[in-house]
Amino acid sequence: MAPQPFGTLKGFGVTFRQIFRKPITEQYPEFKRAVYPRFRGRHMLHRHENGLEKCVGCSLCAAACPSDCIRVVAAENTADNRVSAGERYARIYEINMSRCIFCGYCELACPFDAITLGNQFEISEYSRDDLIYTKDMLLTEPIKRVPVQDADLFDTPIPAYKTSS
Amino acid sequence: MSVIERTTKIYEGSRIPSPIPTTLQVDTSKHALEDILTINFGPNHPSTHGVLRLVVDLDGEMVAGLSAVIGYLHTGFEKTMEQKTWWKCITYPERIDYVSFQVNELAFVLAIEKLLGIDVPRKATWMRMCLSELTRIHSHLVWLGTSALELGAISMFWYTFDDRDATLDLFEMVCGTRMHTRYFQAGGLAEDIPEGFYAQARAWCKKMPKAIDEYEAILDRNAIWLKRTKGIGLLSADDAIALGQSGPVLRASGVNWDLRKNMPYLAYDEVSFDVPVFHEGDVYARYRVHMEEMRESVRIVTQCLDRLEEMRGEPWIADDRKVVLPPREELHTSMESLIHHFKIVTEGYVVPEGEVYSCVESPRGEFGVYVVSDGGPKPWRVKFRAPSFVALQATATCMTDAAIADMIAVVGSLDGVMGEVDR
Amino acid sequence: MTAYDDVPGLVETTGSHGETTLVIDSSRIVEACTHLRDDLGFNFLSDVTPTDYLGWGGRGVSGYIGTTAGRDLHGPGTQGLARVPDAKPKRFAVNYHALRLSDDPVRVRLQVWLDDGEEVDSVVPVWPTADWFEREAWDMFGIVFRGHPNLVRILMEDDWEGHPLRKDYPIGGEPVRFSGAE
Amino acid sequence: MSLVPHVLLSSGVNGEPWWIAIVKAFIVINLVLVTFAYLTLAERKIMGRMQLRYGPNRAGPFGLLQPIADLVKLIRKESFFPAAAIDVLYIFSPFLAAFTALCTFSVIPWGPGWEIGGYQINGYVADLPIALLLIFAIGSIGIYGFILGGWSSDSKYALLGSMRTCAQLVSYEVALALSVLGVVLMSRSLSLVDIVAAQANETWYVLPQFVGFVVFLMAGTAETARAPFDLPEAEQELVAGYHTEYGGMRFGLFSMSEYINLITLSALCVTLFLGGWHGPLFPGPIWFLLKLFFLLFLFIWVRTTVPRLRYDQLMRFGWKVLLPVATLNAVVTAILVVAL
Repeated sequence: MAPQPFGTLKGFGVTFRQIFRKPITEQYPEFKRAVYPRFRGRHMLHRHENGLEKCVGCSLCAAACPSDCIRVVAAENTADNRVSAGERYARIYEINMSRCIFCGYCELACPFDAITLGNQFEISEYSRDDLIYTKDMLLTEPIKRVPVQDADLFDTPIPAYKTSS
Repeated sequence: MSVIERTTKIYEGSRIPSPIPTTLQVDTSKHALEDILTINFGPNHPSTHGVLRLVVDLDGEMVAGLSAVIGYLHTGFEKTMEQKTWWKCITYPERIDYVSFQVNELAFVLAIEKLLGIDVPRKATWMRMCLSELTRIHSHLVWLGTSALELGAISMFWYTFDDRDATLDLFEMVCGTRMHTRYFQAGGLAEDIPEGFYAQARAWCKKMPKAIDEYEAILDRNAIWLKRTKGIGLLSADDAIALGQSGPVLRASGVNWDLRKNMPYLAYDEVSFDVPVFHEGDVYARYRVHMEEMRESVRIVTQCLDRLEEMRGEPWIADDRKVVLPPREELHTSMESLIHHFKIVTEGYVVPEGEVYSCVESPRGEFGVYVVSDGGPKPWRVKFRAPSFVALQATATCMTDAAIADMIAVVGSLDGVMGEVDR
Repeated sequence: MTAYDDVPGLVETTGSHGETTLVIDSSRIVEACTHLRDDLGFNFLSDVTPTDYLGWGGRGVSGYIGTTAGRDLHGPGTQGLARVPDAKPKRFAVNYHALRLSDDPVRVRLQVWLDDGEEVDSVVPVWPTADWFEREAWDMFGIVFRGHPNLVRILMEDDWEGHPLRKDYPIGGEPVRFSGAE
Repeated sequence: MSLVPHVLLSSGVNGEPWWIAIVKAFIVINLVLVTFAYLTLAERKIMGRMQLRYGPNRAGPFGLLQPIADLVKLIRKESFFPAAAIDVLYIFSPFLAAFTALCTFSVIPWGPGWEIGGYQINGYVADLPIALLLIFAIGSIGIYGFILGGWSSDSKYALLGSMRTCAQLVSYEVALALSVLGVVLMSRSLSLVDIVAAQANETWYVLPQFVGFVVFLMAGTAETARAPFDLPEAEQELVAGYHTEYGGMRFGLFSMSEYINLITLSALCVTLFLGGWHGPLFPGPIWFLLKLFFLLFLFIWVRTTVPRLRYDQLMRFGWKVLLPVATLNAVVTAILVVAL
């Protein structure tokens, strides 16, 4: 095929037009794009309203994890040390976030909605040891917050595990 | 399917180099051996799609010999999957070809369902189709951006990735992650479709054809682009079939073969779309096939949306308590559901003994999964038939009379994703 | 099924899940493939897949419960573990997934059974695409394909020891890193 | 006095003292360096906007301190060199490239000249009767920097890069020189000052010499190894071409010389075809800069849009298209000039 000089010029027009369009870049650290309600980010452990932990240490999340990144060691609740609402509680609950693939199977598996994957995605650290999240870290509200899209519009008609049960 | 008559002859007979089909050896009668410069292209090189290593014998600028060395991204997916339950395995296939994640997942889920003999609700089927086509467009956009970048058209990369982001937004809304979604589960979908999906997907469907027009405005008539892609990396229909090529590479060589059309799965026989076929067998034809396929995929997505909107409120996953996790709200009320939940999560569901080969048309061609089950909760053997793995076999055959720059164009047009090649 | 009766070296024809499997005598695989390609039109080789059946049937497995076809509990009270899967003739199976790339597409699986150390003829002369597949099979399972033009490792390093996808290949002992708190 | 070259002593046709020329040379060099620094920023900004992004905007307001940040980064980098490199040549080549690039700007006229404090200050550093030839001559020496740099760093990619540079620059030099022949014929001078003056009297040479102008731009793009002729450093093929093995400020010098060559070439194009510093309303240097920036924008725009040519296509284009067209243009101009 013969070269088409005018066809080539058409491309110049396209690139030139883009100058007047708004760039798609998002100025990240200042501006954070709102994630959708189903977004699976950093894990969170939850408490009941009375302060007791929802996690009963059943290890179902650890069993469900395809990358084996959850470790749960359970202990019995006693009368003077009641941590969770069930018979047992998670004495040690750790997630190795450098292994986690954010599949969300742990929140699917958890029968008590004790663990969910939150919306926070800023979880990079300088050291691998810092990426091993302990129970205390997972129970406290994350410091970094990201905006979330309107949940009414985007979530399922039947609210699944994202909202508390 | 038929091999379309070629209007122009590509080349006579077969060019598959002999005796070793997949390496091109220096023809000592043509090239003086002391002039040959052997260069390693890769595994770390700007345009090797990750970690492909090409050992190239150069005679000046011309490629005299070539062999592809792979395995730098071998992570043993198939071995790992033998250690996991079927349920957990679903998270693996999508990480193999990280660009066409959803289609790979579909192939594996279809294999499980074939063994289980489970009935999938129609809503799940149509949503699977919808997401597969979105994945195809996503993959083609990545391909277009990177391939154009490799030929020096740098701006394409940003334009395509803009639209790719819009596509991934849809995935994030529905599946929770932008890639690697594990949204397809044996029996249907993991969750219902969010209400906001329809409107946003429709807006996307409106925008996409215009975006494709814009890409074509930059590339399609560009004299340099035509010069760089036409007549480069020729592969005849016979050679393409003999080398097991599939997908866009095969269709660019004039073979009208598309699994969606010829061996329909899901509900592809209920939607109308065309299979673009080009007969030139060169890089330009492969580019054209990719562009046309994106248009057709938008058509399919639109039809899927029409059907899905009629299916609002229908179940999205089979009601099979031995395979599917029980509904969330039953966990607190029904003991039986809780037991099933525990059994599926800890032991995994069992899949009847047997072996199946299930294949889908991935953006790169025939993506097949061969699965053997011994009747236990874990697969006995999983093997992926990766189209990029096969496509890379054709590098040497395409690379006759090619310069270095052509080599980059050809390897780009074969669209290898190294994660899939090495698995 | 009659279409495949003339395939050289055909041992048996089985079918399940809508797929046809032809078990072929391992010494006549090239003949069978050539027949399939030239006489039956199977011009496209999708895949070459070996499977290691070492330890197959070593433990009871449960049948699948709750299909639309009915229930199969293998006897109540056994947890469904009364049955073992059907025994396999030899350790390795090599499956060739051939496809007739035509207007009436058909898939067929050729299956060859091999013992450890047994060799099989390469089908590269029949379908050139088998080249890398057979190299991969050698790399991962140690199955030797006689007459292959370049049977070297493809995914693993050249000096790798062992064949990783064999069932007796030890799998990694890299522990997952946790804080170590007790 | 005898240490100062004769060129400088006789520099002013209007009798400008030689030391003014030296001060001016110093100022011009620094101005060129600043232009280079902000050209890199402008290129990234313009390319960014064409690619739907902002370009650098973190260092300083609107990213204006980005060139300085780049400089600091380059200087602070370890200046290693490969063990197998021929070290003298390896270290010498970036300097050669940068020096020659800076040299050529001296003969470009950028203003009418002024009289300040009784001293005549000309709008150029030097006016040579052979200024045009000097530019080409020095430019040809500069190519050695690229070739030697690639060859001496003992890397196959760098070697391929310098092979390409060698062939490409030598080929396009021919077309480039022939394309300006028409201008020389029309103005009957090789001095750039005379050429500008001739354009002020008649018309800008871009109109009668449009073919020459187009050929000059294309050959010039190739000469400065810009897209679509950026084969010597085709990133997707040769990683970085001849400066693959260079790092730190040595790489910076190569990069600088490329950009300065581009500036010089655009300035030359302005001088030869676009009437130099002449223009209504504004003073000369402003017009000169405006025209320069227009051309630089053109180069950036081209780089954003088109893919890269292949090596043999590049050679074919140079020898089979540009060279005959340039020759024909020169011949036709010669006939017309003689006939009219």
